Amino acid sequence: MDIFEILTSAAFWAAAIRIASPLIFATMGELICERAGVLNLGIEGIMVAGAFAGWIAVWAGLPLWGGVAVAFVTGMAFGLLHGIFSVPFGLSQHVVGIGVTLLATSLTFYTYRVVLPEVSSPPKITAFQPVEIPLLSKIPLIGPALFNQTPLTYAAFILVGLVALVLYRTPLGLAVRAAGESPSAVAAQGLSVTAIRMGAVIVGSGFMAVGGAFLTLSAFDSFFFDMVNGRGWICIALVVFGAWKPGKALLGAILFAAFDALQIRLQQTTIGAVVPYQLFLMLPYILSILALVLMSRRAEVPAALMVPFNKGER
Amino acid sequence: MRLEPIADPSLARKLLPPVLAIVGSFLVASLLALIAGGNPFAVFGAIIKGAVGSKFALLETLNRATPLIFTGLAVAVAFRAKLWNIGAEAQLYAGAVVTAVLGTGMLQWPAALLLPTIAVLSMLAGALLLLGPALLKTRLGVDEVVTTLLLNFIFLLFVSYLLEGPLKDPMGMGWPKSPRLIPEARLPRIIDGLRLHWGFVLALIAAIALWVINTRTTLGFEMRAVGQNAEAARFAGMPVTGVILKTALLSGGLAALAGFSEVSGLKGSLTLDISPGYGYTGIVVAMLALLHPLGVVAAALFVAAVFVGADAMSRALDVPSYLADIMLASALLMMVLAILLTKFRVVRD
Amino acid sequence: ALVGTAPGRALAQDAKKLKVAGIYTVPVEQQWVSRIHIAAMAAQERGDIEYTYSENTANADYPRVMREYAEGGYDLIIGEAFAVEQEAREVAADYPGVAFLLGSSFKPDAALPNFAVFDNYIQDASYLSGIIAGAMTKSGNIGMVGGFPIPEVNRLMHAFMAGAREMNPEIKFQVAFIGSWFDPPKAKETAYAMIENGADLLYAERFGVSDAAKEKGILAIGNVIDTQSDYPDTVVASALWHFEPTLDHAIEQVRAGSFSAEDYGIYSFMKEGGCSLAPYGTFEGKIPQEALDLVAKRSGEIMDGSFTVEINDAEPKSS
Amino acid sequence: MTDKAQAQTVLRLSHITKRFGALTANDDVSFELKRGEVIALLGENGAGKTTLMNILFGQYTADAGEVEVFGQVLPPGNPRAALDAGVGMVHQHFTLAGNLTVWENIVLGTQALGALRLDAKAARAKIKALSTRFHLAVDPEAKVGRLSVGERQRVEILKALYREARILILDEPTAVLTPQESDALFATLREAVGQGLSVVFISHKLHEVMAISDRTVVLRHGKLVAEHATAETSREELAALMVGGEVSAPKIEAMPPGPALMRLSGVSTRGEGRAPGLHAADLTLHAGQISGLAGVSGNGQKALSDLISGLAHPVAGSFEIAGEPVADWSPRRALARRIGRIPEDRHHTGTIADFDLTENAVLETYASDFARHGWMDWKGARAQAEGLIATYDVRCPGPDTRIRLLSGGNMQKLILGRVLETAPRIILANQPVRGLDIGAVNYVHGRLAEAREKGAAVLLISEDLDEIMKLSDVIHVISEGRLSPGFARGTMRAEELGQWMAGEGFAPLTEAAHAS
Ligand SMILES: Nc1ncnc2c1ncn2[C@@H]1O[C@H](COP(=O)(O)OP(=O)(O)OP(=O)(O)O)[C@@H](O)[C@H]1O
Ligand SMILES: Nc1ncnc2c1ncn2[C@@H]1O[C@H](COP(=O)(O)OP(=O)(O)OP(=O)(O)O)[C@@H](O)[C@H]1O
Ligand SMILES: [Mg+2]
Ligand SMILES: [Mg+2]
Repeated sequence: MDIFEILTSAAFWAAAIRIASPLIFATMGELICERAGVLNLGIEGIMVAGAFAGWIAVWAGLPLWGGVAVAFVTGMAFGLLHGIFSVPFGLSQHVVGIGVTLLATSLTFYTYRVVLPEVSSPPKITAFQPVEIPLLSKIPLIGPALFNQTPLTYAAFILVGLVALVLYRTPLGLAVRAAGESPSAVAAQGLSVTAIRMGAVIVGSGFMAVGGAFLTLSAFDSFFFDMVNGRGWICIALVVFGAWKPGKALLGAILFAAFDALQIRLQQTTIGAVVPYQLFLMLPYILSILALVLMSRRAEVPAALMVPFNKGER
Repeated sequence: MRLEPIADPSLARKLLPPVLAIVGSFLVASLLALIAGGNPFAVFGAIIKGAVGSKFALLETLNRATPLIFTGLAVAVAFRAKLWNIGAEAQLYAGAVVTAVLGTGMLQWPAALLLPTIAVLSMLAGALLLLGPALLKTRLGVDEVVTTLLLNFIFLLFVSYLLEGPLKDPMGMGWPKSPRLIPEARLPRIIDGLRLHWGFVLALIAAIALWVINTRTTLGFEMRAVGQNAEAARFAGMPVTGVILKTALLSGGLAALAGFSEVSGLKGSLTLDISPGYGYTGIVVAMLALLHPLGVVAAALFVAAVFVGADAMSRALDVPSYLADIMLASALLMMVLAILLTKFRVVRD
Repeated sequence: ALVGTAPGRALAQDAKKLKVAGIYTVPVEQQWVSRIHIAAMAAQERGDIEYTYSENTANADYPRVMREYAEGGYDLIIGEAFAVEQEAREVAADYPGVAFLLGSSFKPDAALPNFAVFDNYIQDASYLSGIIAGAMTKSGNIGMVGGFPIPEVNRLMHAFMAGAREMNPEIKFQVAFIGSWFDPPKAKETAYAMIENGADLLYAERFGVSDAAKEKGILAIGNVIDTQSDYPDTVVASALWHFEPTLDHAIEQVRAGSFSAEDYGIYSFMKEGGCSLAPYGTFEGKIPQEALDLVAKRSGEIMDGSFTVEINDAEPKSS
Repeated sequence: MTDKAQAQTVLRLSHITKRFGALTANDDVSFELKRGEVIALLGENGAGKTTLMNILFGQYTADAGEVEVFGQVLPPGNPRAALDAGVGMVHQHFTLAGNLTVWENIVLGTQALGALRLDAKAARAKIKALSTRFHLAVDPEAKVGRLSVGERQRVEILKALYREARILILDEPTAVLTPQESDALFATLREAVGQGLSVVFISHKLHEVMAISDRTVVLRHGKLVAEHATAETSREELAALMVGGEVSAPKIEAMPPGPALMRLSGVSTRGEGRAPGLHAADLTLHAGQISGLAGVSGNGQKALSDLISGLAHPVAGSFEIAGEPVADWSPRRALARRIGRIPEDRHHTGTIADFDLTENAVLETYASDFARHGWMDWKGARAQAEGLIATYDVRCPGPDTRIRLLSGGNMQKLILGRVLETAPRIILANQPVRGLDIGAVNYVHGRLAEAREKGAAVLLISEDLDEIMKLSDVIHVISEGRLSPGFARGTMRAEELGQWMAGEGFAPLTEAAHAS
């Protein structure tokens, strides 16, 4: 296959959408946190915890959507922890985030080992299966790419719309954006910056965990250590890439995933035989940086990102 | 609630919160050990024994602290100038690569000449790696958190390529690792038979040097000014772009020294896993130290002791070794909070 | 509730039992390590040894953990020295009373008698599984998804490819590495891409590959572990590694006080029972006789030494 | 409101005391505000005005005392309750989110957070209606970050009006406004007060206080020291009450101008966003002269001060200092050419908030005077700071104090000292007394006059026409980046200058100049 053939095949785009799905959830989660002014570096660990919690819940007998809910709640719990440290106490968001990642990851692994001490291959569950949407899936190219995915992928796309809607069309969204922009303006209008930021971090972390759960409930059907494999960090980049806007971030996620799907396929082409495979694996990262450089001038960073707010101080 | 600075913290105020933080993380570890069927009362003793209980344990703690001091300093110097360098991991590997390239026979010089040369060129490599993101930041306003973060992935893949390609040890039986360093390129050990090497001393020197730079030189003054308020610094006639670039060079160079020290002092060859995330842990170390170079040494020792101690504890109690990371994470979180509470009081209103 | 015990803890101290510690750089779910872990658990079950382990140990920590176990009175330490070769040997030198049996690409050193090496030399079984694959593929297009191109992976891929080519010299191979040991979703995506590109049989070096094969209704060949029970209609055959001969030999030697700087690599050979082709199970009767005959012939030759599978540790490439 | 007497008092502060550590910022302060009344709250920098208002608004919690609004005691520390009770506050430092639009800033927090829809349409309509009714012209769709300070001030007031505030607190609302904008604000206020609004107004500008307020309340060191009906007092009396003694403005004696130290001819610079650049500007600064630059803010003052400070470069025309053309221009070169600069924004440009006084004192001179081969001479720097503190009467605990903790006046004195200590030949003083109390204003003016007498050329940029007319030997007016000719002291009346400020008298701008 040559590149043109790859890029015009529905299977390729279907793969891109699948690869993008967990990133979309987690990117939306991170975006919510950052819009409220909190950089959440706990994302990688929260995804791990979500992947595990969702899977183990289903393994223990819950339905799949129950697993998603458990993942969400698990993410919220770590979000609460992150929030307590980073919002009212205003501690360094770098440290808190890295601490939460370390804690969530190790706690997950520990729990896994305590719950399943003797298995050499983790048990499997029955994961979400692709659901073909009638009519829509018949559209050439787009149909099979977009409308023959698992329900969790559809949920990811719906979430983007929902996040955009809440951020731009509701009083709550306005408050979240303002909290990341000028906490003092929020406080002066009688709202609690602490409550808004805590809420954003908790809910955002919930979505990160669902992104992790996508890996065990949709992309795959069991849990492995290290399976999140840096996807959380990518989402941090995607938020910046998306200029803190849900729609653009969605595009970014799909673009990144498309590069990933492309590199997988290029490894099999004639180029693949001569170019070291590492170069292919690098491709999505390199192109992300390039894209970032191209659009750097335009992005408007939330002005109060990483700036703690303490009422007592001026 | 709201935080109020305490004008004159008492001794108890300064000591109690950190002590409580340590006790708290011991409690967390004990509870988890209990859940996994271990003896919770043995936790404390096992950690202390594992971290500082013997000459071996103590030196291992120092050993693990060594790269953390370097990366901690690298992050501290950058963060002070508000250059958010999340890429110490890649810069560490840059230093490691240079050490592996030059130290495996390319330069057949006596140690007294070879080691400093490798160290300096390693620093240069790390510095150059951060220079890119720094230039993108100053010239085009590209967010360096993202560029340095992504460069970690890219550079690690590059190292992987080197180790499976040009840098691969022909005698390595196909394993992706570099050839062994020649003896002249090895940092000698401080005590024969124990892994602690002169890299640790170099780290201490680096910390003191950075402290001197920060407090006594114009560059230190400028880096701080640019970090606190770049607009005022520019107005006052400081070369802001130049200062950011110098900071990047210093930061990348320090992180690269970690790679140099690990390869030349500890491992003797380059592999893809010489760092289990020292670059990222460096961020924690730096923040725990409130970006103070000497504090970095203390924070690195603390982090190393907690990890080494807890890791040994997990084996002594025969509970899953992931407990070590849990203990480290909870100790970190509680300690940053404790440090805050030594200076602020929580007021309800 | 979180209940359960880590292996080994519940056992009473028995002075006669060997104390064995495993140190692994990955979790014990990883295929390669799982074979060691299972063998050690079995030995413990039998009552031969008392076994404990540290998993996911970073290479930076590896020598320290070795020392801790050595100080802790363990008799035999097993694990992987690949990335810490030199330091591991230094530790062994410091603890001459402890036996070290570590995965290594290098040869043992007579000057270091307590340091023996092994590796998963299961190219024999891989070769045989390749023969089956060559017979089962219709499109003549086989996809192979690997983690990293390290010798342990490469040599098996090459043996597999050689076996398949013996059946059908025209076969085309697609090879890709995902740069991770544990990313089943990514392995699965890579496998999908290969299927899109015409593969109708996959060499499942990583978790996730067989899942793609199952979903797309094509076949897979297993590696190191037997996963047919999970994929009864997908996994035709598997090249299995058995660590038991290696471990049992070591236990015996330590017991006898005659542990020496041996190369245990051969204990992974088919001749020693270190590897085998898994039973065809659900595919019994579905494999062309021609292939079964060739497998039988080659097995016999391997066992009597008249045929040797080439060991090629170079990175395989797509053809 | 059945009881008529009760209805008259809309706000009552009783025995408010607030301490910050050892300092008592408010000491048993009580007063009342009646419906439709404007109270001016006066006091030196740091007297406790803002603190008192923050307590009233619920942002700080008082240590003692209570706040009563419309007869109801407000729960302490709860801005929401204050807002709901009808209190609106325009903070001394704006509380606006720059990246949000005007209407978003205004409706923020007015709808329940659980509400499903942001009612943008109704909000815009209401804002439109309010803008027309109170003559507060702003574009609801504009991003606040792009607005001028005057426009932002209007947004702040709209925020309060939008919530139907019946009590409005204005903390130094005119500190950053041009006289025109201030007049517009007062017009709005009168309008609103006529409709029943009650106002607490904080200002250091006594003429405004006299013009707008019904009553004056004076704080000194946190204590209420006087309360007067405005009609029964005078500017002089109020000034004396504030500082606790007599105040006197410096006298500017006529003196012959010296040689030209800086000359711009036909200089143009690039604009920045909405701020215009200079268009073919001619300006000569003479030794021993104060040249005043009058103009409505946003007309190129920033372009001129950036040029002189070294932050901007000319793109056309000739720029000479002491007869030599300027090349390779930068802040450092400006300093080397002995140009002293007092920046417009002392908080963000002039100082580094978390640096101590020593560090701030040597910010511009550390490299040349307090370092050798890259090594800092901290002893020398500290001595310098101590000297400045003593000479320029900077009130502070000592040179190790973080400058953030100083009042604006004292911060300004340090900057002034830092500038004057280098004996500059040219002094750029951009809004040097913004936000300062009368005592501090007179002090700064006196020092500038002194520098002039010693032969420095001073360029005074201010939006306060009174200040310009009082101090300047020559006055230029700036409008859309164009400079008027210099008018000698006493040759122009305020009204005439006002016409120039409105853009009359200038040659029309070419299209090209507009576009650039
Ligand atoms: N957050 C705070 N923490 C500690 N002390 C404070 C704080 N805010 C104000 N103060 C103290 O209270 C005093 C009064 O400050 P305030 O801001 O009320 O003065 P002000 O009258 O508004 O001055 P200005 O005219 O300069 O605005 C200050 O001198 C200061 O020492
Ligand atoms: N965090 C703080 N701690 C202690 N005192 C403070 C703090 N913040 C402000 N102050 C005090 O509050 C007073 C007023 O501060 P503010 O920033 O309002 O100064 P200002 O004189 O009004 O300056 P400007 O008019 O230039 O804004 C100052 O006297 C200062 O000492
Ligand atoms: Mg004030
Ligand atoms: Mg003020």
